[in-house]
Formats: sequence, structure tokens, C-alpha cells
Amino acid sequence: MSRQALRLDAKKVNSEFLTLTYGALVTQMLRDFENVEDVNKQLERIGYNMGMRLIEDFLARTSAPRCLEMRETADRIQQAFRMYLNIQPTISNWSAASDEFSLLFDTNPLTEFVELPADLSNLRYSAILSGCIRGALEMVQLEVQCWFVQDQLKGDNVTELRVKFVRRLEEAIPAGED
Amino acid sequence: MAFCIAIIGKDNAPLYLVTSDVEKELDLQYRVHAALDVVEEKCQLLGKGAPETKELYLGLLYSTETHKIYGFVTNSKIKFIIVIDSSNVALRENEVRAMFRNLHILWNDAVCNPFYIPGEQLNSKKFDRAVQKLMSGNV
Amino acid sequence: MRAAVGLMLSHGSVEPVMSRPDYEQTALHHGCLLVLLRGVGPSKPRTLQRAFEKVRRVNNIKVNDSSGATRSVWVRYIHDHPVEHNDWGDFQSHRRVLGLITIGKFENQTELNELCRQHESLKVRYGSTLYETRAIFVGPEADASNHTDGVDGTVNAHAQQQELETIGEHCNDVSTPTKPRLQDEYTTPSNFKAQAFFYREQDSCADLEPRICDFVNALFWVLESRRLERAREKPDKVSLLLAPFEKRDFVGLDMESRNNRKRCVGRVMKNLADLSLQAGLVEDSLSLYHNANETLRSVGDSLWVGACEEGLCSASAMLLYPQLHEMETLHRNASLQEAGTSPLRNMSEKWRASDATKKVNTPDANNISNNMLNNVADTRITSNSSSCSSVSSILTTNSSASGTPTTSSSSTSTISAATFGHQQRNGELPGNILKAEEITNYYRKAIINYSKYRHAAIIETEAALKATRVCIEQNRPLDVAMFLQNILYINLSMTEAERVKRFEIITELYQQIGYQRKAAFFQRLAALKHVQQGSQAPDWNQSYRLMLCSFTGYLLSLDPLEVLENAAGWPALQIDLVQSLITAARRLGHSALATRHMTFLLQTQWDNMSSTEQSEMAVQLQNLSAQCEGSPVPLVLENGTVIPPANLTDLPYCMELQVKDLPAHLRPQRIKIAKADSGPFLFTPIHLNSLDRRDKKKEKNKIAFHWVQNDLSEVSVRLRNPLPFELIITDMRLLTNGVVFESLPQTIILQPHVPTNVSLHGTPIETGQLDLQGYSTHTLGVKSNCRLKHMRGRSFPPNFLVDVIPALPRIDVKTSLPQTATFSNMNSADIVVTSASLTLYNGESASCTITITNESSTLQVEHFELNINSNVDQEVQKKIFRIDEKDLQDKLPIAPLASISFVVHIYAEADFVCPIPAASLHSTAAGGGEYGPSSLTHYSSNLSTSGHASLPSRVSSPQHRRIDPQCASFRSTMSAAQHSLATLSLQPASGTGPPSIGSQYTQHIEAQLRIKYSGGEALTAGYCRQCAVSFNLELLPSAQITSWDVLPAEIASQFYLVLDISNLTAQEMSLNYTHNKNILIEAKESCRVPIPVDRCSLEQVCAARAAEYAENMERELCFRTQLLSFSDALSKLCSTHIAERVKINWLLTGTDIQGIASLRGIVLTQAMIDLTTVSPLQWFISFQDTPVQQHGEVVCVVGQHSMLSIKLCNQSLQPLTNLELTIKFYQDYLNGIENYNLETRVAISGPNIISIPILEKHEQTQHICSVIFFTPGRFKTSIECVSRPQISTNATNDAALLTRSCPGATNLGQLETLASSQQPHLNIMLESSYDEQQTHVWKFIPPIEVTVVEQQ
Amino acid sequence: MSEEIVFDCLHAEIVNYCLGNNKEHDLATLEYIGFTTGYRLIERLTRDSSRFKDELETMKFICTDFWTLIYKKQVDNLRTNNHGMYVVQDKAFRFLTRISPGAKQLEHAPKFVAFTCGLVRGALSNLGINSTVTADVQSIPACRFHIEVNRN
Repeated sequence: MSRQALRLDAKKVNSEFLTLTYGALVTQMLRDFENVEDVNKQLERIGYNMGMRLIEDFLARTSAPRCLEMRETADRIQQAFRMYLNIQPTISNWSAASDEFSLLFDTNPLTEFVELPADLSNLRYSAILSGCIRGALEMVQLEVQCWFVQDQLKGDNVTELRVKFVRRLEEAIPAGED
Repeated sequence: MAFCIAIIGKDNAPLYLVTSDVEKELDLQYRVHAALDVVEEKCQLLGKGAPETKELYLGLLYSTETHKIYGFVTNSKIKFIIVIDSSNVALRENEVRAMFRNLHILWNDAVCNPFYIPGEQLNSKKFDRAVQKLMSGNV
Repeated sequence: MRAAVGLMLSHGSVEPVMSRPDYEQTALHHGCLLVLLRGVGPSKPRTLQRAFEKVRRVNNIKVNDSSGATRSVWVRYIHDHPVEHNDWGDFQSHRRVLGLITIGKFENQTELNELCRQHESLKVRYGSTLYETRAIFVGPEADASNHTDGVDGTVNAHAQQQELETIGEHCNDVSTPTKPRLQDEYTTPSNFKAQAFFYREQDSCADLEPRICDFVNALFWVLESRRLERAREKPDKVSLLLAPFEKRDFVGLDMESRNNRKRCVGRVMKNLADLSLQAGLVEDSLSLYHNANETLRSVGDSLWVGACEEGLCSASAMLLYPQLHEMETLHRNASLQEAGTSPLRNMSEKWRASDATKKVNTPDANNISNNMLNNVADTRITSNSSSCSSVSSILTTNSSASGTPTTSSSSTSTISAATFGHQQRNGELPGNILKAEEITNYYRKAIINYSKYRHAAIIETEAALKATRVCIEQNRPLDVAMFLQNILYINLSMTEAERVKRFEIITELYQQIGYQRKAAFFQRLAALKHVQQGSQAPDWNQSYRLMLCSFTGYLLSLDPLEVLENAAGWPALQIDLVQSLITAARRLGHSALATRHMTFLLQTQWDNMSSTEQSEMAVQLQNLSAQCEGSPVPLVLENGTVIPPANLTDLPYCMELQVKDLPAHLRPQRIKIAKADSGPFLFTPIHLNSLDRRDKKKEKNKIAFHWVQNDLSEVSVRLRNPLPFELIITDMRLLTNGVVFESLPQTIILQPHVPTNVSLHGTPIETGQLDLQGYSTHTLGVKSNCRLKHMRGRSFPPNFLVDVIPALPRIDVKTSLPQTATFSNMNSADIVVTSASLTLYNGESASCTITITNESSTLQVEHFELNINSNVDQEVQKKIFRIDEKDLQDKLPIAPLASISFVVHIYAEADFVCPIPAASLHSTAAGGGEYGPSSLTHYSSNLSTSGHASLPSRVSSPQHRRIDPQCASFRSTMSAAQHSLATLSLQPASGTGPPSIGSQYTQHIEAQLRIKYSGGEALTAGYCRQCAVSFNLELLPSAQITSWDVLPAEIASQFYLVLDISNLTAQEMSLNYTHNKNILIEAKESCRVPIPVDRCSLEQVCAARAAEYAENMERELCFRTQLLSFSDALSKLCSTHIAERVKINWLLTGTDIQGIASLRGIVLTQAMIDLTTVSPLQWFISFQDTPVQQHGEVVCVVGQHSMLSIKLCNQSLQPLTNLELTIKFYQDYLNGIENYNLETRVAISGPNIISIPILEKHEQTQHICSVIFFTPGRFKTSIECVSRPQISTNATNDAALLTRSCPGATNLGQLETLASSQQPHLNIMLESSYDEQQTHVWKFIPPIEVTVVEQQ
Repeated sequence: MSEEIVFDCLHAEIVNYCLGNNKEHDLATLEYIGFTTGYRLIERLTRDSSRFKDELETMKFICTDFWTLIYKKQVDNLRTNNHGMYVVQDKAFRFLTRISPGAKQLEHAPKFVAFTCGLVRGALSNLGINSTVTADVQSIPACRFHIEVNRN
């Protein structure tokens, strides 16, 4: 490692690299599709795929047992965010049936530098996150819905991601189990 | 505390210019523009083995009875220029340096906005706000 | 020394501060003798210029001093010199004027006196410092015998005194050699003591230079003496030298104090240094300065320390940069010109200079100077590369302003610089000289020291400028910038004019180091100063000039194209600059320029302006152009600056430009010309053609179609008005090159932002290639040429190329028939120029006269060809339309403006025959001989309801198709037709299509009479035009044959054609069916008419068959699958047979409308055919051995058997097979009832049905039987012979195959021979190929009537 | 590192995305995404480094510091012909380590280097060096990048 690089905080560079690359991807997509909704879908899908791969890594690292109820799941998700994006969303707004909760991000590395142009107000820039959660949970037989309630990019002061339990999937043993 | 902050592109096209007093904007723009010769001079001196420091801060470009004009160049050949009030003797040079550093950081972030197209004029609320802060001297 | 003090006092009153800085002063001037060189007298003609130059040329002389050393003495000539500056002579001795030279021209004594007077007064003025003066008088050529009238003797006395002391003795010895002649004619006034040189106007003044040298020499020696004086002074005696403003400071101070002594000594030393420097003792001066510096610093005499430091710099500079002397000469010229271009050149030679001085620099210094040189290169690039073009455009102005000398002088100076360099190398440099970079520091120090004294402001300013110039020499741009910037800091009270001057100097110096932006900045300031509010005499002219020059700095060019090209610079500033330029132009009252610049602004900065700005500017432009409208021509300023045209290419914004083809009916098209005489031209079209093709390959801006000489042509443009208000464009027309083109002006009004299509018209006057470049507009009061190639961001080709072919004649077409309201929906309807509509009853005929007028006044129509095409098939069409081509061609050519006419004959062709009813079909299929009245009545009845309602059923009947495939085919189209007539009229008739059926209904026929015509050169070039007349025919049903039948006639050679004819018109119709047989039919009624017709002879039948064979053979050869069957041929034969013989003329009674209904296309059943043709069987019937005659009465007796002999003979050309002879007796009760079961009344011996397997041609067969009648009565005998088919269809196919595969089977004869031989399959073949499976019935008609009587 | 895997996933997805839609221009798109990323990233990474004297200095920075930061390892070899051609050798290139070596994979290699080519080109271009960056993979996961500076 050279004198130069030492000065730069590797962690920071990592997340910036990620952020910028993601930004480049989004803008490219906006070039590719004229319809913003398509972009949202694409991003969500990409997130979904990533989620499916990340969960494996996650389970491998934290040999965490299968969680039995949503609250545990929520904690894991929180943990995952800390691990992968080193941000810690706060979990809140549990529904009465405690099958639905919100992740509140006061910072979101993906949107660190982003400023949405007026004409892209309906772009869900961070759609990848919701996709990720869905993808990951599906791998552990949890079908959830996941959507943005608030977004700092749209001027809200937090970014709120809502996660709702739909059903347990009964399929083959998920990766990393037992 | 600063009259004017200007950002000038690789090709010396103005990317961003803000003044504390809109009345003076044009006049200041003229002054900033005039400063470019010296900026270029200083940029070229580097690499000519000149004793010049290798730091991005170019120092005082020139000063008049009313204005002091400082320069700064990024490695990507983006030039920053800050015009301050000559009468303001309180302002030390290293404060100017600090301003440049902050400006540089702001600029970096602005450039990292995926929706900003490099080389084009920068218009960003975020940036405006931050720069205003910077000019008024409370960062 | 007393003098000095006295002098000091004498000027006590004078304002101690110098009035203004001497901006031209350089470091080297410290070492020069200052000489005031003045033109005097009323007229200062150019002729004096030579004198001035000669004088100026003497700026350096070499003198050998007492010690024998050579001194290099420099002179600086100045034009004027504020006298108070002399007072600073103690401070810096080079500020003293030491010499005076006046140059004046005189015509007569009085003028000469005046010159003398002025010279003298100048002497008085500067008397305090002058060492020497000279007067140069240029006198008239011829002897003007005008004598001196006494000059006023009252000349300043004491001034005279002084002179006498100084130059008294010079006068005597030098004045003698001066030219006597002029001097004799004119005498200088007695009080004029100065030494004068007289020259004739045209005199080359050869001896002037040496004389000036003498003069300088003189000056030197005086100076030298002063120096020595100074040098000899005792340190303890020296008095205090003072700068003018210091006097008060030292009043009443103890001059003897140690400090002040030091001060005195130091200052004197410094003064001595100055003098030595002037006297050419640079090294001495160096050391003196150093010492003085020491001494004075120790006493903190800052002002003078500064002076010492500056002195050191000057002395060092003199040694290091002697070439600066030359720079000066160059500079003098440069200063005249606008420095726009200078930086480049100055730079380049700068480094040569520094190269020369390199040796003396310390190593690091010299590699700096190396870097400097790269650096210089760079600055040059950065400052100019981007806008070198724009520089060039400025350059034109400068060169024109300053003339050539700049370049020449620069070159000389550089050369000399080099030589100096050598000298330096030879001469060893003193050790105490300042190093290059030290000089800068010393200047800095000096300036700081000066800056401590308010009154030294000017000294300080000048020092800064000198420093600047040295730094330029050293290529230290940053230091230059630093010093120049410093100048602005120095606050000295000066006039606006002075400030402007200061800015201009700064500008110039910045330009020398290539700081274009800085230069521009100050240039602009200067420009603004010139006209700032409150300034009593605003100089808009200067302001304008400077603004224009500052363009380079802002990367602006005068040429809009360039600006748009290298879109660089700071828009906001560019806009502002141009705006203030406009203001200046306006104030100058130069509205043309104002308009031009405003146009420029709109054109170049459009994208950088907000929409509101845009419209504001547009409005301003409108106001400006109101005074002087803009046009696309270059403007030239007094100084020769050329302001290129500015066009508003995008106002309005052109979205699309389309070259239009001529209207279809005028479009030129190629014709093949068979004309032999057009030999020479014959190649032109082909050549042109090939050329076109080649062009199309390489250039896409080549237009595919042609325009025609003298034909109005069109280009359509799509425009958008980007302004928020209505934009009026007048005089918009096409811009073209190449062939002469008359474009028509066009005025349009564009609403804001609404794209509008505009068509521009024009007429090519010549033939050849036309180059469409764009269009010109006149909007907002500005004329613009908007060329495609200048319209940016719209992938337009640079131009369009259209070929213009020779003029073509043009015709007008009229018809004698009324025009149609309906549009033709045939293809290429666009060429239709007129139309004709006509309604006819089927079978009726009419004619239409068409008149062609040649509209062109010069060309005649030589080539004229017609063709008709329509929605009916060729055959029918031929029947409908007839034109006598021959007669037409005779009328050609059509002379200009003449007209011809020709007739089109039109016949309402239709098929009057309706297909046969299904009913009768069945009956025939059943084979029974049972048709006629019954079927007919049935048919007519259902006709009366509606003839066609029942058609489909008929169509679908299978047998029918079997009978006649073609019919089937047309039926199907027909049925289609019934459902929609439209389809009918649309599809061009296939087979015997539409017209043949529609006959019961009104049908529409559309046709185009297409006319190709040409003439003149175009014809020889192979072009013509095509137009068309569209015909709209409405054919109404008239007579209609709804059903028909064929009955045997009384005589075997004839048959009766019985027709049901119905009148489909709305009026009574009289029908003439056979000669002199007429019948009237009510509207919508029908009636039956019998028409006797001769049978169709066997020969014809054979012919038909022969034809058919031939055809079949052919078909086989081309492997057609379906063979015709005999009956096809035969039925065709019969139907044409009938059609030819039977014509039915109808006439609508009470009108003259009449027509002919033909029976063409009548379809016959097999039975009918058998009746139509002569029977192949010949009957020989005898009863009781008595042959039975036609209608012959046969009588026999009851119970008595009688012989009935039936003999058959085959008359036809082929065997008849499976014949079955039937004999039946019956009783006809004449009430339609016939009784066939007569077992009790008659008996026949032997069978009454005899089968005959085959009856070869000409073969006879006989059947004899005996008949017995048991009861008397009237009996009838029907004898008929039936041929029944029995070969299966697939056998037919085999046969067909066989026939095809049978190579020999080419002609009829052969087949017959084959037939006679007994090979069964051949039989099959034959049978199949002629009499295919059809039932034929041949009767012996009429039936034999037998009357049986009782026995007697 | 846990963050790395996130990026690796993203990178993989980007590759898929580009190859997902029509085949012909996908590598170009991929390269371009890299370009814009590099162009912006370098702006930040050079914030604290002093001005580069010349091309070589710049190149050094890109090929050592920059590389190390992004790819978590130093390049194994950096050579130049001093005529504007630089060759960077990475024996275990980050984006190739995850695919199993083999001839079949080799033809897929371009997908995994295109982004980086763009990244480097972008970074250089923002530092005022116009270049053409190509890569060749002989045996996964080894990879060589050729940076050719386009003078003038």
C-alpha cells in the first residue's frame, strides 16, 4: 500500500465505489428505457438477484439459526445492512399483528450524492434495496412485500422501507440451513 | 466573507459562479475571467521543474485595492477561484485554503451526482446551499 | 554647484510632484542623454519626417575619452517633457533634458523668424538644464525673394546670457560650414544664437547625422565635465541633493549631523553613479550605486535607497539586455498599433533575447529561461490556439492600422540582439552586476521604498513599469503580472485621460506576455474610462476601438461563423462586451455598426440567452435596424477593420427544407425517341442519365428529379419562430448558384413557436445544374443569407443540386363532354387535367371531341402519343374506345398557341345475353328432349320478378361448370360483381369479366386517355410530359336477352333461336330482330321472339375441331394440364355462329336513342349445340319401300304389316360410338298429351331399340323392321338416335396422357388413320378427345305421321 | 471483506443487465458504465494527492494507488514502453476470481474486464489523459490491461 492510498479510508472508498457504480447503472438504464417504471422494475429485479446471492454469504458468515418470527427477521435484516452497507436502519412501526415493520434509514449510501432531477420524481432510485430484501428472504422461505414509504431523495427527512410478511414458502431446504 | 466563488472547467468554461452581491456579479465575473491567465501560468509552471509547490492551492492570483483573488486547481484541471474583500484583513490565508478544501469536497460530491454531466454548468440546490454557507464563512 | 542650489531655489515655487508618469520609460533610459526633439513652426509637413528619422537614428555614439577608453553614449529623444520633471534631475539625472533639437519648415523670412522664436523660447523654458541646442530649418526650394522685416528684438535677455556662456564659441566655427545659399537668402534674427542647419526641402540631409553625432558628442563632453566635477567634490563639502518635495523636510535641519553628512555623501554618490551611467561608465556606476546604497541604507534614507536600487537594476539591465535598446525602436512602432497581435511575435523573439543573455545568467537561471521558453510556447497556445482565427481577423485590422514596419523592425532588432549577445560574451561582465532574478528583487525593494513617499508615486509607477519591461525580457510572466498589478495600487492623483493611458499601457504589456484575458480586462476598463459618466469629453470612438480590440481576450471573433464554430469563452462576458460595443457604436451614431453587432449578438449568443433576453434583444435589434437596416455585406471601419456580415440563420428556425418536384401532369419523363435526325442530340439524354446515376452514388444532396427551364419550381420550408411575438419575414427568397434562377420574393408572418410550412418559388432561366444553397430573409430589419451549411445541429446537406432540363411545351386539354363530379380512383390519377362523363345505354354509341391547345408561346408540340387504359380488359376497351391515330398524327406538330382536336368514338359495349336457366340445364342433363316453352315460360316469369336474384343458384350448379370451365370462371367473378359494383369497376377486367355480366345493371367504366407530348430541345433530349383525360362512362341496361332456346326449324338446314328479350329501360322500346321484323316492348317488359338461323355447317365444326387439336397440341407442348374438350370448341363455335348472324337493333321510341344488342357470349347446352350444328347423322327412312319425305304423309292399312327401313349414315368426320336407335310410336292428342303405350294398337317386329357400337364415318347402317297397326288412327313415329358415353373420366385422363405422350399425334389425318385401326385404347383416346362423355340426341324430324285406315 | 461481496454481486448484475438486452453494443455499455464511474471516482480519490507532474506520475497513481484501492491488491506487474503504452498485469483479477477457470469460461472473460477497462479509461480521461484501454485474459483469473495513451 502506498503512502497515497493509506490516506484514503478503504471502507469509505468501497462504499463510494459502490455508490458511483450504482449511479452509473441507474443513469444507463434511464438511457435504455424511456419509461421510468421499467427502470424501477429493472432495479428491483437486480436487487432481488443480489439478495438471493447475499443471503448465502450472510448465512455463511453468521451461522444464524432459522428465525421463527418477523421480529427476528427484522433484526437479521438490520444486521445485514450493518454488515454490507455499514449503515444501521432503525426498526419501527410494527403493525399490530407484528407481521409488518419499517426500516428507517437516516443515511443511505446509495443516494449519498444523488439529486433527482425534477422530471424523474417517480424514479425509485433505491429500488435495489427493496429487491434485495425480497430476494434474500425468499431464499429462506419468506415471501414478503417491500416498498418505500418515504424517501430522502423526494425530500422526506428519512428513508422508510416497509416490509410486510406475506407467507411462508414450503420448498426445498434453503441454502445454509442445518 | 467571500465576494465570489467560481468553478471553471478543464477548458476554462465557467461551470459555476456565485457572488455575494448580484449587482456585482458581472464585474466579478470579469475579474475572475481575468485571473485565468495567472491560473494557467501557475498550472504550467508545475512540471517545468519550477520551484512551485505541487499542492492544488495556487495562492493569491492577484489583488486590487478592493479584491483579493485566490486560485485552486484540482487534479482533474478544474479551477476554483475565490474572490475576497481586500479590506478584510482578518482573513488569513490558511482560512482561504480551508475554504478551497471545503469547496473541493463539495465539488467532489456534486460531480458524483450521477445526474450531473461533467463539463456542463452545475446547478444543484444542495451545492448552492453549501456554497452560500461557505461564502458567509460559517462552515 | 552654486548653480545647482540657485536652480533649486529658483524653482522653489514649482509644484514638487511630477505632473504625469512617463510610461514609455525603460530601465535603459537611465543611461541615456535626454534630448527634446521638437517640430516647430505652423506647418509640420510630412517632409520633415525624414529629418526626424535621421535624427532619431543617432541614438548611440562611441566616444573615446581622455583615458582612451571607448564610451558608448546613448541618447533618448522625447517629443515633450514637462519642465518640472527637470527638477527631479538631482534625484535621477536621466530626467534632465540636456539637449534640444527643433525641426521646422519655413517658406519665407517671417516664418523663419517664427521658427527661431520658438526655438529660443524652448531654450528659455528648459534653459536650466540644457547643455546644447540645434535648430534644423527646412526651407523652400525656389528663391522666395521675400526679405526679412525686422524681428522683434525683445528676446528674453538672461536666457541669451546663458546661451553665450555655453555655446558661444561653437556658433562661430560651426556656423560657417553650414550651407551658405539658403542662409544667404534668409537670415536668422540677430538674437538667435543657436546653431542652425539649413536644408532645402528636397535635400537628402546627408550631413545631418554626422552633425547630430557632433551634437551628441558635445552633450557628452559637457556631461562628462559635470561628472568629473561631481567626482572631484570633497566628501565633506558636498551639499545635500534633494528631490523636489523634500525641501521643506530639511529646512532648518542640522546639515552637519553625522547622519546628514552621510546622507549628503550618499546622495551625491548616487548622483555621480547616475552621471557615470549616462556617461557610459556602467561598471563605475554599479559600484557607486552599491556604495551609495550601503551609505544611504545605514541612515534609512529610503527614497534614495530606492533610487540606488533602481539604479543598480538599470545598470545591470543595460549590460544584460542591451537589445532592449532595439526593442525600443520596435516598440515605438508597436505602440502605434493595436497590440492585438504583438504578444506572439514579442514572445518568440523574447526568448531569443534571453537566449543571448543566457551565458551571463547563473545555471539555474538559464534553465529557468529555458522553461520560460516552453512556458512561453504554452501561454501562446493557451491564449491563442483556441481563438487563433479570431486573432487573425483582428490582425487584419492591426496590420492595416500600423502598416508593415512592425515586422521588419522586429526582425532587425532580434538580429542585433544576437550580435549584442556576442559582445557580451566577449566583454567580461563586472562581478557586482545584479543577476537576472536579483534585478526583480531589487525593483521590488525599490518600489517598496518609493511607496513610502506619497510624492514619489510617479517615480514608483515608472519603476514598476521598468521592472515589468525587464521581467518581460526575462520571461517571468508572473513577476510581470505582479508589477503591473502593483501599479494599480499606487494611488496618484491623475486625470481620467492619464488613467486611460495607464490602462492602455498595462494592456499592452500584458499582451506582450500573452495574457490575453488580463489584457482584455484592462482594455475594457480603458474603454469604459473613456466614456464614464461625468467625463466632460467622452470619447466613444476610442471606447469603441478598445472594446473591439478586447474581443480576442474574450475569445470572440468578429465573424459569427467562427464564434459558433469554436463555441468558447464566457457567454455572460461576451454578451456584455458586445452589448457595450453596440452602445458605443450607437453613441458614435454609427447605426450600421450597431445593427451589425446586435445581429451578431443574436446570432452567436442565442443559446446563451434566456428566452426573455432573446426577445428583448430581438426588439432592440428591430429598433436599431430602424435607423439603418442590416444587410449581409462586410463593413469596413476607418482604421480598415473589416466587420464580416452577420446573418440570422436561425431566426426563424428552419426545421426542414424540401425541394419539390413539378406537379405530376407537368413532370418531365423520358421518352425513347426513334428520330433519326436527332443524331447529335441522341446522346445527350443518355449521357445526362449516366451522369445522374454516378452523382446519385456519391452525393445524396443530388435531387433525383428534374426541374424544367422556365417552369415555376417550388421549395417548401418548415419554419419555427422561436420568439414570443409574431415574426414578420419579408422578401424571403431562395439562394442559388449555378444556372440563372429567378426566385420570387415571399412575405410571411410566423406566429410564436408554431411550425409553419412556407413554399418558396422560382423559375430556372437556363438549363444545367442548379445549386440550392438556402434562402435569404429580411426580418427584424436585417437582411440575412441563411445557408444550409450554416444551419447547425440539423444534419442538412450543404446544398441541393437539381438538374434543369430544356423547356418543354405545355398543353391545355378540353373535351366536348361535361366534366365529372366524381374523382377518378384509378392509379396515377394525379396526371388527369380534365375529365369527361357520358351516359349510354348498352349498345348505344357516341363520340367525344378532344381539343388540345399548345399553351407555350415559343415551342411547338412535335411529339404526341395517346394511350387509353381503363378498368376493363383490353378487348372490351378496344370495343368501347376508338381513336383514329393516323388522322391525329397528320395534325402534328401543334404550332405555339395553336390547337388541334380529334374524336374519341365510344360504344357502350355490354353482354346482352343472360346465362341459361338452371331449370333447362337439368332437363338436358336428364337427357330428355324435353325443353322449350315450359322452361322459357318459367324463366320469363321469374325474370319479371328479378332476373338476377336466381343467378347464384345457377352459378352453383355443378354440371354447368363441367360443361364450360371458362363460363364457370367468369360466373364466379360475376357473382362477386353482383354483390358490389364497386369491386367490379375497380379491378381491371380479367377474362371476359365485368362488362359481360353487369349488363342488367348500370355499370361504370373509368378510363384515362393518357397524352404524352413534347417538343423542341427537350424532345431531342428525350423528355416529354404526360397528362390525362379521365373518362367516366355510365352504361345503362337496355335490351336484355334473359333466356333463349334453340328449336328445330321446318327445314333441317335451319333452326329457330327463340329469345326472351326484356326491355330494362324506362321507356317503350322497339326492337328489330330480323329484317323487317319489329316488336314493341313496354318498359320493364319482356317478350319472346323466334329468329330463324342457318345451321352451322359440318365444315365449320371440323375446322373448329382441327383448330382445337392444334391448340391442344400446343398446350401439351407447354405442359398445360387442362386440355380443351371438343364441346368447348364446338359451343364457342356455335355461340359465335349465332352472334355473327343475329343482331338486334333497338330504339327507344320517341327518342333517337338506339343501339345494337349483340348475342356475343351466348351459352348453349349440348342439345342446343346439336340443333345448331348440322346433324352428323343422315337419315334414309322408307316405309313400304317408299322413302319418307319431310312432312310426307304415310298411309297404311290396319293389320297389314308394312316394312320400316331406317338407314343411318355418319356424315361427320369421326366415328360415332354406342349409338342407340330408338323407334317409338305414339299418338299426339294435340293437347300436349302424347300417348306412348300403344301395345294394343301397334306392334313392331324386332327390337325397337337397336344399339350400334360404332359407326365409322361415311359408314351406313340399316335397320329394318315391320310394323302392324291394329286399329286405324293417326300415329306418329319418333325416331331418334342417342349416343351415350360409357368411358370413365379417369380413362379420359389416361387418354389425355396418352395423347400427350403420343408423339406422332400432330395432325388430324394421322389421328383418323389411327382411329380406323382397331386398338381399343386408341379408340378410347379418340373418343375421349372428341366426343367426351356427352349425351347427344339426333332426331329424325319431323316425326313421321302415319295414318292408319280400315281395310277396304 | 463484507462490502466487497456486495460490489461483486452488483458488478455481476450489471454484466447480466448489459448482456441481457441486445447483444451487439452491450460490451460498449458495460465499458461506458465503468467510464463514468471511474471519471467521477478519481475526482474524489485525487482530492488529497498533490498535483501530478506529468503523465508518468499520473499513470503511477492509477496503476498503483487507484488499483489497490479498488481491487484490494497491488498489481503484480506494471510496465511501459515510455511511448504512452502501459501494461498492467494482475495475476488474480478481482472479477475473475469468482469464475472457475477453463477454456469455456475464457470466452466469457471479456464481460468481466470490460467494466474495468472503462473504469481506468474514465479515471485517466478526467486526469487529462486520453487513452484506449484494452484487456486480455490468457488464463483465468490472470489478466493484463493495456493502456495506450492517445497523444494529441
